[in-house]
Amino acid sequence: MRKIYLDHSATTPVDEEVAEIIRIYYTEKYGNPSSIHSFGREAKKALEEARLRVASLIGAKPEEIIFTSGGTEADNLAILGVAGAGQSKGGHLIISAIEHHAVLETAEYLAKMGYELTILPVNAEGIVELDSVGKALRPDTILVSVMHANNEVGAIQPIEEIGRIVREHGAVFHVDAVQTVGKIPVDVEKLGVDLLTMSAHKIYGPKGVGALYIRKGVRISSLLHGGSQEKKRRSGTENTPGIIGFGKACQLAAQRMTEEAEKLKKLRDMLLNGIVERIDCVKINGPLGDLRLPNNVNVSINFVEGESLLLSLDMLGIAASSGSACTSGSLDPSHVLLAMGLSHEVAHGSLRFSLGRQNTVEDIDHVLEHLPEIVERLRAMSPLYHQAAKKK
Amino acid sequence: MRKIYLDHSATTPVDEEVAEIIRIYYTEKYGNPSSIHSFGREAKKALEEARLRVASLIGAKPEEIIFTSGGTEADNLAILGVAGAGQSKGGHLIISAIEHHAVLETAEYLAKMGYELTILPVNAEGIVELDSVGKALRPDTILVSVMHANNEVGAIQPIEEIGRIVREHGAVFHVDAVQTVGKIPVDVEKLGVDLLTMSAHKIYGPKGVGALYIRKGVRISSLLHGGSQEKKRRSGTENTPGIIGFGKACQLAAQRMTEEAEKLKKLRDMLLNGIVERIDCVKINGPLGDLRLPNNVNVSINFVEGESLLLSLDMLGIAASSGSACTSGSLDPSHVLLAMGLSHEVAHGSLRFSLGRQNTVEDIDHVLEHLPEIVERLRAMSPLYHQAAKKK
Amino acid sequence: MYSEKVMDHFTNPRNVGEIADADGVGEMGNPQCGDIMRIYVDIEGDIIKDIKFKTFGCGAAVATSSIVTEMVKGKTITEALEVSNKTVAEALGGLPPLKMHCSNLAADALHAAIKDYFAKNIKE
Amino acid sequence: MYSEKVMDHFTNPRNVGEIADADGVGEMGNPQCGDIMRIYVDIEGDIIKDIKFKTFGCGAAVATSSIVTEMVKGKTITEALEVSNKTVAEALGGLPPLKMHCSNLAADALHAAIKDYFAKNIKE
Ligand SMILES: Cc1ncc(COP(=O)(O)O)c(C=O)c1O
Ligand SMILES: Cc1ncc(COP(=O)(O)O)c(C=O)c1O
Repeated sequence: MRKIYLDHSATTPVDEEVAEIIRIYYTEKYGNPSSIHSFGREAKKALEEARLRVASLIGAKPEEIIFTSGGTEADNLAILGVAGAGQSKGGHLIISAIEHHAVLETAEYLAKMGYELTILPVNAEGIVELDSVGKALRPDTILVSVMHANNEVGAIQPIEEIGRIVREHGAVFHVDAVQTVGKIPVDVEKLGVDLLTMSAHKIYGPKGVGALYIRKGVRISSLLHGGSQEKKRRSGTENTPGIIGFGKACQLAAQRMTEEAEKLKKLRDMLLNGIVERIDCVKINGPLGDLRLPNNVNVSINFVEGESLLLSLDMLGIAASSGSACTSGSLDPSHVLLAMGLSHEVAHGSLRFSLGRQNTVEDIDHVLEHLPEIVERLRAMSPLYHQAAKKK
Repeated sequence: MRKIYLDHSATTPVDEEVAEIIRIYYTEKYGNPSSIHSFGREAKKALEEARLRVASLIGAKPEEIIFTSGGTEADNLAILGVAGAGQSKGGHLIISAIEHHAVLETAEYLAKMGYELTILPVNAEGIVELDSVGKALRPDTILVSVMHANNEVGAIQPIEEIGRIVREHGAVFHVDAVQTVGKIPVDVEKLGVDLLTMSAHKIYGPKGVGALYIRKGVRISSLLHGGSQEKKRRSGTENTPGIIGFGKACQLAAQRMTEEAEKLKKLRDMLLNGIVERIDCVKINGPLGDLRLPNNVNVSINFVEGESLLLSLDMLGIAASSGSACTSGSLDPSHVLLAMGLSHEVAHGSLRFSLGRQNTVEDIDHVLEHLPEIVERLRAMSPLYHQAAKKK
Repeated sequence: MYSEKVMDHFTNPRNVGEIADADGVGEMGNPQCGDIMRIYVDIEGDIIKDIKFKTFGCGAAVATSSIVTEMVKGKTITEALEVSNKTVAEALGGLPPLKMHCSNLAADALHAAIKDYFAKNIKE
Repeated sequence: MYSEKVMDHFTNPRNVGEIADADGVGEMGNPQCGDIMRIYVDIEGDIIKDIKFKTFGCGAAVATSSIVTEMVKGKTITEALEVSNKTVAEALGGLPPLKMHCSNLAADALHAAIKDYFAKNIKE
């Protein structure tokens, strides 16, 4: 069966070039970068080249990059690290309502430990409104964390403007840029951020590798104690092959970004428009145009449930994701969709297609050909649809 | 130049079979195991198979294994996790003096936070003495952490006996088995441990992957917050390719262990005896025979400094490591050698060769052929040697 | 994730639909939590002559609804009342742990339908 | 890690050895911290006629000892006193940061040797 992968925001295939370089550092150039012999020095050198490549993609200096085991660890390190570096055990944190769980739950953990937490609302398009930031800031605010673009609905946030407000106040500004790095331009200077999270496996790099950008001068305490790797800020034998793969993936992303974004935007809009044209009672979630990630499509298909949609698509070889509770392991549907004001019922019927490098017009046509029949079949089975039809 | 890698305790090359399986899960079966579509389910299935393989190697149940980003994270998770799960912010911890930095510095971090810490001494062979454990235990002792075998001098600890004492007391017993898993039999039931640390890259698996065994019923708080991976005990998108590679590496280790250990012991003793025969004023560090890791050789070569030895060996293509301060990034030489009673001066001149799967008799011969001339050259340059010769 | 049996019932659900003027109708769940099952029964004597369902929900919700109709169609009311969420899950070859308590409501919906039938009959 | 120049001086150190009855001997470091450098000088007038060293220590320790002997051999005492640990490191094309303050003691040892020469001469 033909398989169409449309879940690139969950994870991406590793680029063949990246995979090959990783293989070499696994089996041939396998030294521990802390070792002083030639194997170690070879690994160390490649590690530092990778750091440069990662830094370049976001306009940072290499010494401002710390490698981690992924976006989740980088988010945890940013938030727990700022809290841990503070003088007092307490203070005020601000995050947005649509943060990834890695930020949300870490902030909630600190709230349980005695920190105060303000959660910024978003508008119906999933965008943080600037005046809410100014209002939320307090003299004891130590950290503001707002993601660059949301992973579910693709809403790009006004980071530069928020950065300006936060900088004036003096709090540390953290941005989870897992979904934007490599997809749209990210420049830490322009954005005015202090800490920025990246993850390799969202940009055709390996899983289990990420990075935290830490602006020179920003103090954070470390999460992992032990060896003195990463200038004592992140202990543990470096995952050199993974990091080198991440570096390569960043390099490739830099080269391909503009062209790829153009292509993806066309496919994205084809799919968005196609769904709306072919299926009734559909709502597009998130903004349109340039405020939307080039690769994100998110719709709520009323009267049907997300997991059923996914399973049906999967049987046709189409891989997507949903904000349905059934796919999140919790009882509530996506906190992002709820924050945008969707009802539980509508949120349960949401569907995300996230496009990637390999996708083609044929892929989109295939989805558009089959999605309507799937929806029709599920709606025919749905007690809600019948009621709605009757009401009309 | 012929290269001889004798630093397998620092890291190992990834087995070709392991590397190939990792490549497949990077580029073809790249789904996120949390996704419900076929890509995700395929990854999830392989992930659980890997868990079974890892568990089997140490006699655990698969649900008792949590995957981490390496041995360092597993050590941190064990120690911070037990502390975090405790009711009170405080209590007493016991570790041995020869623990890896990942245990040592984490315990020291807790000591700074208000916990009390007892550090168990070791004897001249680097072995923890049983009566010291009983004496150190207190009513408020929450955790005892003793490594299975030391990474520098290869001393295998009486874990089973210590386990019995700790179990009677009721404290949680953590064992860092990074250097023993896959090299000598490790069985969590027989050893009577509650928590056990493993690392993939020491057994021909990938860097950046490890595991913590958590006996059913033992409560630990988590380090990373976020997604609900690993039953909420370790958040972050799973490094499926790495974990699957780790599983494969465990399977291969289980198959090869006995035969390999026999071979390595022979090479080890050849090298140990050869050094002692060919060079004067040499001290073997750590125990001999079955109390020593099959692949560990550690000697102090008086009147010369470790880094100089390493550099000289490296110029001949031989990769080894040293307990010299110069190679540790700190001013003091190995805390392990100092704990065994070596003087700073002698500790600085220590050399570790850690053997591995690929090593041959020819490799050992090569080292034995060249090491004496290196030592001679450095001693001729050393002000200490001259003095010592004069004293004689 | 799901057993083959679940996937079979999800893909080819048996007895989907409504019964106009059914003898009994039962509903369980609510759209908030993402699952609603509605079961329609026609009863003759103490035999379930016809049964149909409509479900909004995940794969497990659809499959449990489908199999429960198959399990009780033509059976007595007593037999139908013996069917529990647990036996439904077993008949499907098991359900993922998470689904056991959130989407496994079909037996409850069936019982509600039978209760509805009794309630109507007692009124008449 | 180390520059080529460091490795060259480590591999082929210049002026290794002792001078019997040297005019001045200077020692820096101690075995505890892993580095000892001893420098021997013979001085004629204000010229360093001969210089030798013995070093226990890491690559940087050996290389700094070696190059410092090369830098001052045949030079005046004044010139020798102008050599600092910093200029030694520069002459080697730089040292890793950690080594800058722990193994870079050769100029100090040289100065100690010159001091020793003065001390002996004043006594005489
Ligand atoms: C916005 C965002 N932040 C953080 C993460 C976590 O990154 P990782 O999967 O590398 O742990 C993800 C992806 O899961 C994400 O989309
Ligand atoms: C005994 C011991 N514990 C822990 C570690 C840390 O493991 P990792 O390198 O996977 O972080 C090592 C190796 O560095 C080790 O030898």
